[in-house]
Amino acid sequence: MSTEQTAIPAENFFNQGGKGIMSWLTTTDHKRIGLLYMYSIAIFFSVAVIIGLMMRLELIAPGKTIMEANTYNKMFTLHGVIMIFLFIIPGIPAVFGNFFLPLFLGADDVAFPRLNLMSWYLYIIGALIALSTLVFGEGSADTGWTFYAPYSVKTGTNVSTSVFAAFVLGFSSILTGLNFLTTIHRMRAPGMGWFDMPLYLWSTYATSWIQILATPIIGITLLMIVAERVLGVGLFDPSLGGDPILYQHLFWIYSHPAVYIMILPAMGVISEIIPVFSRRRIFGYKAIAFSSLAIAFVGYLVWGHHMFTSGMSGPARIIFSILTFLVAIPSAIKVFNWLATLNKGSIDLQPPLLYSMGFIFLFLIGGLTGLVNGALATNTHIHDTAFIVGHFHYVMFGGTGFGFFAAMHYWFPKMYGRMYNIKRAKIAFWVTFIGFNTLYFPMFILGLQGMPRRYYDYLPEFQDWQVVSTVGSWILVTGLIMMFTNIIRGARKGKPAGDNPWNGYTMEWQTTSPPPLENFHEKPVYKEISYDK
Amino acid sequence: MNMNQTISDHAVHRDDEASKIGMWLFLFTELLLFGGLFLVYTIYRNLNPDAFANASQELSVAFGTINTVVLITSSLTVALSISTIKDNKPKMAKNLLWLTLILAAVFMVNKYFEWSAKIHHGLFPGMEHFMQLPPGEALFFFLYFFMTGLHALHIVAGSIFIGVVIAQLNKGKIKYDDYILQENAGLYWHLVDVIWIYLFPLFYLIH
Amino acid sequence: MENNHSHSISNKTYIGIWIGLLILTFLSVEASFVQFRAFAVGVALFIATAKAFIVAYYFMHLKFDSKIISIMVLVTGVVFLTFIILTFFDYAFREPIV
Amino acid sequence: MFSNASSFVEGVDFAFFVIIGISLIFLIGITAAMIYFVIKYNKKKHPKAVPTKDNFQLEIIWTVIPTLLVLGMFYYGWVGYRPMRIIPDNAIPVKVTAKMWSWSFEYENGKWDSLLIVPVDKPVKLELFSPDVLHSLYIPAFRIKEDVVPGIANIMWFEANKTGTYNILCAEYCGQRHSYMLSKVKVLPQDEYEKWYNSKDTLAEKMMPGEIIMKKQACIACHSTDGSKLVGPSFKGLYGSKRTVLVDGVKKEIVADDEYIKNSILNPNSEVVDGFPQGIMTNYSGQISEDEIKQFIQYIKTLKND
Repeated sequence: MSTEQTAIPAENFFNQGGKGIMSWLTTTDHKRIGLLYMYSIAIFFSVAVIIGLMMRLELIAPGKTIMEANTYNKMFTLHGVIMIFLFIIPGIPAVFGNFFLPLFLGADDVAFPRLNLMSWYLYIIGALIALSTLVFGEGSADTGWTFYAPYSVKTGTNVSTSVFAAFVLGFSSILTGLNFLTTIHRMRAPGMGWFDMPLYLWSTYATSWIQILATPIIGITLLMIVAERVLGVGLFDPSLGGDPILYQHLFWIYSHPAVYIMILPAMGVISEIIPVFSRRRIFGYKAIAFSSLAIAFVGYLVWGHHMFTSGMSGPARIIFSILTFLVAIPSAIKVFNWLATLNKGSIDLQPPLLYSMGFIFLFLIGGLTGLVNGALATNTHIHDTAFIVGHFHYVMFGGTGFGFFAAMHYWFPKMYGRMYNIKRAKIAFWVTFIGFNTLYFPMFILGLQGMPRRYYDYLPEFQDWQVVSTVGSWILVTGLIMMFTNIIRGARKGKPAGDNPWNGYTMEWQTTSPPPLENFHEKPVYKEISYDK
Repeated sequence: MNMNQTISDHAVHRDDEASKIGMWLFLFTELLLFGGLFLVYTIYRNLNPDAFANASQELSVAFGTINTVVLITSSLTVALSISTIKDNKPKMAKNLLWLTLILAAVFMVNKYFEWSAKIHHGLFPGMEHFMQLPPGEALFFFLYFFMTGLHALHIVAGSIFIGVVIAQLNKGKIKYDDYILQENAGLYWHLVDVIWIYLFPLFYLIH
Repeated sequence: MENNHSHSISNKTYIGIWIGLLILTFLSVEASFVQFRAFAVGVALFIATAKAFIVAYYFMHLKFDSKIISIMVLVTGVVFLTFIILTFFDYAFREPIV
Repeated sequence: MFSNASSFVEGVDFAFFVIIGISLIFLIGITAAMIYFVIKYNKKKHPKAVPTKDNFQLEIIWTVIPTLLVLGMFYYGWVGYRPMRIIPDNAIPVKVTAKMWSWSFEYENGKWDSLLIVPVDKPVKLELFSPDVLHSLYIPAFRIKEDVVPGIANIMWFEANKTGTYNILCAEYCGQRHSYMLSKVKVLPQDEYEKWYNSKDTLAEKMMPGEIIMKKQACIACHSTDGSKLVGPSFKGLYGSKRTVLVDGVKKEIVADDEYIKNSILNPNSEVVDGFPQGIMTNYSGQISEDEIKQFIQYIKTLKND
């Protein structure tokens, strides 16, 4: 395979299938839909980052700094809703899943291309509904992204609209999952068995099952909240004999597995990147594949650990605590196998690998602090404190976010046929990495000291670490800006990258960069991967 | 390979098995959508057993039974229509689907009378009588309206789906060797039936 | 292309299944008038599940479709049951409110 | 840095150290190995990778060892937690009312305070009650937290073993002034506690009955008495003033008389003053008697504009 290429091949999906905005908005090409997702996600991500930055600035000193409590409460709700429903959940699957799933399989598209476009439209409609609360009605919801009853039923803000947005976004997520599952079942290249699939597909497969089986529960729960608000009486209302804790059960039955919707694809990405940059086959392929399925399944069984202090019964607390600890094991297995793959490889520390190692480190911190949350005694203390916020951001941003960045740097040359500036990518990584830790690590300490989460104001004794954290947010944003400008510049002016700049093994590297509309010039047949390149 | 060829490839691309898997996956999400409600029902019934038993006396078993029979029969006509299209009898298949739609209409009319009787008694959430009900019974009626209402919406959706199939049969686009759309409409209709099979005893029969 | 019409149930069988479903329905209604007390829920759900199984197995062609779909149905069922069982670990053991 | 003052602290902190200790070993070990591999097997020094050979035994080992470790963590977590669920029979019962956005504590002899005052080395049982939304009673120094759920009688207990004053915070988000829903727990020596407990309510002597009602019912969490605007309108100068209210979305001019104030307490969302949020105030019907409302209005009348 030639890596020295001086021009972008003319036959690529940017040129084929029409030009102009309409050709993009009506496309059924999975690659274009993947990019549509990427551009829209980038916009929403930036909005949520700015909101986060403002929240951090508010917390630099006790008392009012730049906004009122009301505004702050709306901001952390919106930050959560956007980041979770508009960035992390669709993030890796909708962008890289869409773009690469058929390429991995040697297929020309996903199983239902039109449905795929419809998912994107649902995503956009949901996003617009969510953002419309900023402009219309009584202001955006101030409930936190968890929408806990009965506050979410009582507050005067525009909860119904936000909740309905989440419902629509849930549908988008379900349809994407449905599409991917069918594609994986039916469209593998001739000769590709289940255990020949790249590990990314295993993680997508597991993720899609969670999307299918868990998302409807949140859908119906949110509909119940809307019904409560519309009819003025409710299912979770104690005066009718209802139970507010049942809402939490329903919410977390979805939202805990949703955490695995967010992290599993990132794990899949890492499982692709590490072998390529160590020049050897992944260690323990089956162990990693099965651990994805195990995470998906055990992930259904642990939601109660969000409710250890809610008034849930004693036996339930104990059972959920044990189950929670079990879910740590498949994640550990993955980490060990990645490590064993690096061992005795021939390692080339390119940006994708750097981000992957950043992922492993940050995910480890996130995962290991998760053990603190899982144990009953310690959970009682740190539940609903800044510790949880720290843990969650280490897993979701340090994990999924860095996984997303790793994927972006790894597949960028395939998507655009060009290369970004490698040196700048590395510098951006270090700035982001340092900023990240400065921002989120203090939250662990704050939480242990007893600083509750979702506090607009705090006691003066917490200020020192709050200041450190706020400074971290500025460093982090600097790093992100460096990263994205480098990527954008690469997409527009980067040097042609060639078909296979990293010497990747999987099928997507066997076609030209960017790929042609039909993905492969000849219908590919799966051959056993050789690692002797 | 040029572009035209690709596009025609796309057009020819047909995989009935994939459509069917896709449909089933969609049915799973529908099942779990109702699953959430069944979970709520189960928990609240468990917390308020007597109130639920009392409240369910208010519902008419006769109405429920008639509707169950109607829906099961409509499932039969859908299933029969699929086997007739396989035998290349599109006209017969179409008539059976029309029969299904008529049965769906009967179900809805029945439902209408049942609901209006309940609303007449002020049992709809938020109405005066509803607010005076003992706590558990209010929950029962909230769930009754919510779940049967959602189910009725699914009947409407399923009817539209069947309507589309009838139109495609008219155009000759569904044939003895290409009837996956009809099969999927059938799957959806049966699912609506299965959900009712559970709703019926839970609301009408368990006192 | 898949060959989907190798298996056809005869119309007679379908009608037999339909009659079976009707019988189960009436059985369920009858049972509700007998005072089973604690078993009432169990009996009703048992009959309903039998009916649902018949509908899925014959009307929805699980009997003839590829095994993978049946496996998927099973997985979905197991996941849903897990939700219910685990939630009950809370409600069944709540200390009585004083 | 981390204050500690209850009998639970030891068990909780021990579980914490066990978990964090094991975690640190893994974190440092894995990170070090990762960096070591990247340096040692860098492609410059190690141009040819050794082909991967799966090792089933290794997979089993690194499945079993973490399993044992996490089960150990669960065990210590449970051991540290168990005493929190076993409430001694002789615990002093205190009824806690959490309302948007204040705490109140009521003792067996009817004594009432917005601070939690407890004796040292004696078990105290908190019966949690909320009339509106979820709150969570959190005392970091005691390592305890339990949600206050409307409609559900949650209970928690503790035994403070050091005198002093410690923070009480609301840990479950409850709306606009969530971060101001703070209080203190005062741990007193036994004799001082008894003296306080048996003393006459000094507050009651100084205050009008209506003022006590106002404090008890947590009105002051949202309504000031000095004219400043919190979540709701201030009580100062309220009585007899003209106000614009929204009735079913229609603006209406009314005078704040006895009838209006009573209606605002029992039916808070029917006449909301223009410019204030709808649906925030708790409905007090059933929580306050006719007489109390009268006393309360008496008190409001005294809050005149200067």
